Amino acid sequence: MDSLTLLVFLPLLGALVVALTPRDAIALQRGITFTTLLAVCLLGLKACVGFDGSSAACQQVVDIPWFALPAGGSTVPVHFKLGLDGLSVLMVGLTALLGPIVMLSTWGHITTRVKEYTIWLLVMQSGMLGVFLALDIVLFYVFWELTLIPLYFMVGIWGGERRLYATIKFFLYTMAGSLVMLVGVILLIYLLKTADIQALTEGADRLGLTRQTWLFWAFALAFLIKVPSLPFHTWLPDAHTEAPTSGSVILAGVLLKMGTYGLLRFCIAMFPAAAIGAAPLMMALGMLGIVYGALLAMAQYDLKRLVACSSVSHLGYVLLGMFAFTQAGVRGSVLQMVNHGLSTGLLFLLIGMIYERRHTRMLDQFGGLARVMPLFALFFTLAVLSSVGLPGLNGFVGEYLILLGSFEPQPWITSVAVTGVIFGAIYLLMATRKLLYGPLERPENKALSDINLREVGLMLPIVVLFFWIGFAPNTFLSRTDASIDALLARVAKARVTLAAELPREPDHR
Amino acid sequence: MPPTQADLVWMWWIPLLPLIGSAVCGILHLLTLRSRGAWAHKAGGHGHGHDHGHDDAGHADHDHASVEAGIGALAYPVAVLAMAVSFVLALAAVVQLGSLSDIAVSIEGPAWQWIDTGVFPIDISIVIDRLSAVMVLIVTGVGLLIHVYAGGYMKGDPGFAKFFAYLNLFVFAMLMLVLSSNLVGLFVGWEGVGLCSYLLIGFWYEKGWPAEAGQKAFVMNRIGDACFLVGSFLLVHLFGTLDLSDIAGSVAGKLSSDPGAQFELLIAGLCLFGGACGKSAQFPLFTWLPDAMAGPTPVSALIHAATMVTAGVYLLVRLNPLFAANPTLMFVIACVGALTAFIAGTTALVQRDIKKVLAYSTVSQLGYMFLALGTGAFASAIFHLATHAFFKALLFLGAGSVIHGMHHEQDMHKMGNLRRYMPQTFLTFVVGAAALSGLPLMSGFFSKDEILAHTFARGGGYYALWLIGIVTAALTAFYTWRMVALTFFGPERFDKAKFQPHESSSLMTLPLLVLAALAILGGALSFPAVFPAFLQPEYMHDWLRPVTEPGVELLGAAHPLPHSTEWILLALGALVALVFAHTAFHRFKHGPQTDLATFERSPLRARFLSEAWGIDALYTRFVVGPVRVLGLVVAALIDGTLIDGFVNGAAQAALSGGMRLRRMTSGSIATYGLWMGAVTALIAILLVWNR
Amino acid sequence: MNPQVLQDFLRPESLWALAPFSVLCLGAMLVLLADILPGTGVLRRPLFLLTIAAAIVCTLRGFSAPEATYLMGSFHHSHALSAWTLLFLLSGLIAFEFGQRYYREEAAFLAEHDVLMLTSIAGMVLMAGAADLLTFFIGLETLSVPLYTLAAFRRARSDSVEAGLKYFMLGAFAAAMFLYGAALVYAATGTISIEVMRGLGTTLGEPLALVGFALIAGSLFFKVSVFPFHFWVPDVYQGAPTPVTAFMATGTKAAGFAFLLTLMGQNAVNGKPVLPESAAWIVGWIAVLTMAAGNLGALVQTDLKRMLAYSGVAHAGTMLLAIAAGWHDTQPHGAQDALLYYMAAYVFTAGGAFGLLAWLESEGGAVTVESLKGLSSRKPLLAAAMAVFMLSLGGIPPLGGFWGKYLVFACAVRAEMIPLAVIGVLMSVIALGYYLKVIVAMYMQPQTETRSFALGSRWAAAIATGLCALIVLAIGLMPNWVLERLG
Amino acid sequence: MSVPPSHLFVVAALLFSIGAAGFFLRRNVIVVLMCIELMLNAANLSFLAASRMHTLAHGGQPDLQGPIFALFVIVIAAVEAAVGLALVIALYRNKQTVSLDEVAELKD
Repeated sequence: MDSLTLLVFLPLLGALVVALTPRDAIALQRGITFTTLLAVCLLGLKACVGFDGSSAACQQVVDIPWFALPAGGSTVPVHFKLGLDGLSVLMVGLTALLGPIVMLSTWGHITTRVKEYTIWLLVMQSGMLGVFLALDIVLFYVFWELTLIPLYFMVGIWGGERRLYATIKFFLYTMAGSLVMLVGVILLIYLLKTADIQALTEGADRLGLTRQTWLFWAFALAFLIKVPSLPFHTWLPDAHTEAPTSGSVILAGVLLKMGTYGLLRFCIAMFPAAAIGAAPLMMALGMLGIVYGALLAMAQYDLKRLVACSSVSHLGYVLLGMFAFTQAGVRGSVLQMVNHGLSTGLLFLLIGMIYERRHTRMLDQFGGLARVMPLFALFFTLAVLSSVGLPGLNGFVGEYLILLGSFEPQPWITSVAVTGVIFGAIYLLMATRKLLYGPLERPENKALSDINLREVGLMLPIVVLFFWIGFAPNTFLSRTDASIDALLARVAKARVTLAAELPREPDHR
Repeated sequence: MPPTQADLVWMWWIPLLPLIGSAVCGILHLLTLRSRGAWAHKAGGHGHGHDHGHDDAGHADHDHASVEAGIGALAYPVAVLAMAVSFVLALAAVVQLGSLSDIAVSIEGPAWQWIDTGVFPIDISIVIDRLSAVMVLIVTGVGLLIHVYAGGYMKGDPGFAKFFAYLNLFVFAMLMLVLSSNLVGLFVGWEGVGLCSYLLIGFWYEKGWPAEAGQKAFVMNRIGDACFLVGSFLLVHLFGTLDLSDIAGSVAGKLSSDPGAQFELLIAGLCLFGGACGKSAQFPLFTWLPDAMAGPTPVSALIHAATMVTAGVYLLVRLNPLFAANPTLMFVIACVGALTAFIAGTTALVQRDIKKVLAYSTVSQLGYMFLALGTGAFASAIFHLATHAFFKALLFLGAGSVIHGMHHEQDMHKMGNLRRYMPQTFLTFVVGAAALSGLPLMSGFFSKDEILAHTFARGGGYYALWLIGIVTAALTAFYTWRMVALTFFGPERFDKAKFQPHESSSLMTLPLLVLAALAILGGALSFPAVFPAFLQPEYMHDWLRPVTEPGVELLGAAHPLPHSTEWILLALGALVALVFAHTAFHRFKHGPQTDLATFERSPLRARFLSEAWGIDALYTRFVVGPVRVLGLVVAALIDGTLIDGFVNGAAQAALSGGMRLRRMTSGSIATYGLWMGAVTALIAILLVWNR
Repeated sequence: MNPQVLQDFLRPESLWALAPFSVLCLGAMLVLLADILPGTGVLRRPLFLLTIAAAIVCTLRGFSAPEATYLMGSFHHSHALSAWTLLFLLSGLIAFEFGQRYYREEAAFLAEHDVLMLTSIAGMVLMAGAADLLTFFIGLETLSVPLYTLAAFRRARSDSVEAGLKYFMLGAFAAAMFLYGAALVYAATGTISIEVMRGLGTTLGEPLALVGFALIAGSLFFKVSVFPFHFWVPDVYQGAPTPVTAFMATGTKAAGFAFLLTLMGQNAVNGKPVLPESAAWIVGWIAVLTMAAGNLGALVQTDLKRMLAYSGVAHAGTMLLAIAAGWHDTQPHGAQDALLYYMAAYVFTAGGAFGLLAWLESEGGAVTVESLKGLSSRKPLLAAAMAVFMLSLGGIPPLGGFWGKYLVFACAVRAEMIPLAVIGVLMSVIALGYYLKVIVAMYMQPQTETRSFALGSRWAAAIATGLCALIVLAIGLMPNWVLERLG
Repeated sequence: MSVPPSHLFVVAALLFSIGAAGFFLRRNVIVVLMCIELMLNAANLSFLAASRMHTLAHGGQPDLQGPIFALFVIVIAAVEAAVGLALVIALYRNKQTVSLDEVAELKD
């Protein structure tokens, strides 16, 4: 069984095994889950290391016929087709890496109904990997929706006090988008008589501009909601605030990236002509997201909600760079996806740790923790610095590339977006100060114990990556550039055809 | 023949050694943590009560965890060693540079392929030309001295190792800033020093306000950095490169090739100038610097006087053609400089906190440098930068020694007559004061005079600026000697019962002596043009010519002053300095009565001055407040009410729709039947209708 | 002509084609007999199962039989018919299994119950196979009359009786409408055979015919419970014995759609529908309205049976969309395949769901969202099964319901009815709203009320539940298992 | 001399309408059942009328589809009546009434 298939099915297998364990064999369940996720992590990293960045083609492809769908006169074969390319490789790596880390973090905060939780965690893992690996649009859609359910349960069962509202809001919000996308998928398959993503990408420019635009928006809606971009973001703060730590980490670390990844893989790659038309709007949305999210974050008192809002801001960068259609911009946003996953993920982990000790996240409850929890302070500061984009850490590389890349096409929008650099510093440093600095007054804070070895251990890989990406980003960029060049080539080609007045109607049917 | 990059690998050790040192110190600090946790619990009970966490800790567990203290103490030798070696290497590099025949050339180490943007690669490279040579020497040299000094000053602080980790990290960042050959690398250092400044200002975070000061500094710097970024993007857009020398070299060509670029160049210049204003505490972004005094004094000396705050000056000199290309821009810079100098000068007059005086004086001196830049006297700016680095570092360290000796008393009104207790400090401090106030033949005298002379030479609107400059010189002399008088003369205004002021250890006084020497002799770097040739007048100008040439050409050199005028200006400067120094000294040598009198006579004016013309208040009122409100509005109104209102409203609508439907399900067979019949009829009608 | 009919009937293929129907009728008689003859009462259950099994065997064999019309053109055997028949049988089987140990006081009349059920299934087969209006009518009544009685089977309970009466009254009214419509069509076209009608062309456009068709459509809409012919559904479903509800919700609906397909579900490729194209959008909008009515109605229900009833209405709307697409669909048998798949999934999902309710009711009292709270800790497997059914009804992949939804909306898209499709999918967001409500109750809320009895253990129900859940999952993961047996 | 089919259709239509109206308006179950019977007979009548019409159209060659249909309808009408009345009895057993107003307990 080849690695990618294994990658997707191993977690499910693990889930099955866990399901067979007795309800209260908590240690066993944790053990199984952790080992499974660790194995998946190693497999995934192996796949990414083995990935050859110099070619834009999909690699390590698995292709198994699945079934056939009727599509007007003929039937369209749907395949179980997985593969890695430059757009997905980093995401897969990130997802695989976060798996065991998240699992380790659950030791602290998941104490009830562990069995169910671990099962959902595993299902989630294979769902997410599937989304990034799928090369068949139907398969993609199946995985896409599959990822909804685990988080729905995670938030709904192990969440905070407003968890039901949050989880239902999250589910319906995202579902609304996904279903519109479903119509898009159906139409696309019907028009092009194939479900293979590569074939679709090749064929989609045979559609007329009008059709492309409609399809573009059908897909974009789903992805924008997932990202989440203004004005579809309101589900995120609620979901994050209520979710258990590990849920938040997965949500911030991977799930949101599914949106941006989708925009790249479908909206831009398949409908470049439409994308060109939408680009200014999208970049404006990104810019708005950056500023708006920051302002939002400034007004928060709940540390976790603050970070959640900052996600809106950070993903604004990704959106901005993606639709700049410049080398730097797109590379930057691909890298920024990883960066945000790491830094925000780490922030949520840390918030979880403090919450486990203190059972509150309200900033005014803290102060001076740096004195009793120096190690915690160290990691927290690192995470903050990485997400304010300090040179030498990962955040900077992504943000700089994005801004550099998007300045050329949209100087004004970008100039406004740059203010995000200021705002980011404002709210994150404010949080840091209120949490770590100042006099250590409250007795319950004086009693706090510093983070333990497990917690340090699970955060270490992330920190290492901070510096690695910060100092040698080419290790990662080089894996993506071939695919990105191909993508941009498609966009450029579309520009030319557009200039040469594309036929308004599709030439077939 | 110039050496190849390959045989210059060793140049990397100049920045890397401090980095390594920082890492080692950091690890040492982590090793001390174990006991520190315990210490925190022990001291936590009462520790935060004290004003200064550090020496309290020193007493708090003298017995306790001496082992860890030992480990921590290792940081000092490590850090100093790193600095020393990199200073030596820097010297070697500069010597090698000087030995090169062609004055235009620079020596460049091999580059580190950092980011591949797809369009052009961004490298981290180090290059030493004549400008960076000056900077490197200042950074490593003064830095070394301050490191030595800090060993004494920070003794017994629980964060001893951490302090040196930060300090070394700062030096690394600063070196990256001045050594990088391209804008990105420069920006890396630029942000790095900002970070270290943030960390070091907030070093005694338990006091609360240092942490806030640190945050303020970082954010204000970030405002500048945002401008910097936009500027750099514009430069990429204009020149397609980020290499500093390429940009500097191609401005003139760009102008001639397409005059349309004039505007974009102006904007780019403005943006970068904005960045410089943030970093170098120019009006209106200077308010963070006085607050930054919350950090330990060595930090104030190194970061907030000698090196980091001059980064802006360095940047403008580095890209001088870009600014020189537009006279208006130059005048704006000059004005900002003069204004800053004046405002800060006036503010320094009434400060009681000795470090605040020095802080505002720093701002004021930086103002001079920008004035110089604005007049196109780039070399003079660097000259003043150098001398200022010497005497201001000296003054800060002296002040530090005073504060140390006074057990962390910073209010000059509570000092007096300290010359009896700390003679060495006194002597060196006086030297520094003399240099700062520009008493004849001191370094400050020459550098300041040169600036004023150039301003005068520009003529036109610059006459006004010259006037402001000379007035500020007067102010400088006044507040400097006020400070000296209040601190070292007059009656003792502290309670001897509580403590005996004491001279600091030689670790601290030794650097003072060295710096004092520099402060006296620094002027030799560039004597006025009117001096005899064997003194190598205007040496700095000749040294920097390859760097400043293009800018000066673009702007057009000011017609040199006739010697007579030059002499007159010199004399005038000397006179002003002496007169005001004298007045101030005599007014304050008997104690602060005059101060108090002023405050009583016109409290409003005094407050206006002491709070730097109330600019901070304006920020709070018109920037900070509104932004915060905006955040709340966004969160509450737009997000909560508008968007979520719509979302939840949709859900509500669905529910109420369902409720309305309920009423239709009345349970009555007849009604159901009626529905069926009616709609069937409707269908029939529609079908017939559309046939 | 009698001998001719007989010969025609006795031809082996004709016998095979009609075998499922005949087997069911035979089975019904045997069960009745076993009930009358002394001491053979125990044979009731085996006989029933045997009949179903035999019928299934015949049906499976029927898959390979050629497509042809029998009984002088009044019964049309086709691949699809076998598929439909299979669904009817399974739906009956599921209902029967969940009915085990459900009826307490009516235990004495279980034989009647089974007989009625078998007859009703037979009626369904006839409906699905009907090639002319008369056969369909006979089928319709053979299906309905037993169901009226079944609905009122718990005759000691007023709600059951009310359900039966309501269903009967409106059913009879619908039947009358159908008959009168049929008469008008016959008057206008001179034939009652659908095949012939399709050949007529223009005469179908006559007002008389149109009015007739409208009446026929109305009666069918009643059977498949489409807005605003659906009001009876929640009431009757709630009042009727839950296993019967399961049967009604799945089997009857399937039968109705089967004939709707014969009437309108043809398409551009194989024979236009008998109704004019102008009907397409009328039907389409009715479909959308139905989804809206069903989902909004379900949203505000607390009684799970009513909620599922409304959700059934919504699903009928979705399926009607496929019918509406029939006029312009470019896929041969597009609507048919879609509906067959949809129904295949729906039979197990809704069947399972209603069945579970039947089981849970034995805790005492109606099943409400409130009573489900904390089920996951009380009965984890049960809750899991229910969750699977809910998610499948909500059309979440990889469960059977999803592909059904996919195929139906694909029909709409192919027929260029994209606006309707979009409205449709958005409707199913509302639907998720209340399906999730159930899961929330089961998994995310603590138990609040305790029922009078503990949940009785029922092997039949347990096995049926398990199988349903597994099948729902299986045909979700391997849709081809169903898809390949359709076209 | 014979009645032209069109007249029969009109009568049938009237019958159907009367039946429907009764179904909507009357409250007594028995009466409503009779109304349904009316509607069924309307159908029958039109079947026969139609068959007659077609017979005439085909020059006397009898069209038997209508009559056969009608026959079946008569049978099934009987069945429905039986079931209906049974249900009415059940209703009466439970509620001691045959008024439809009492049969509206199941509702939202």
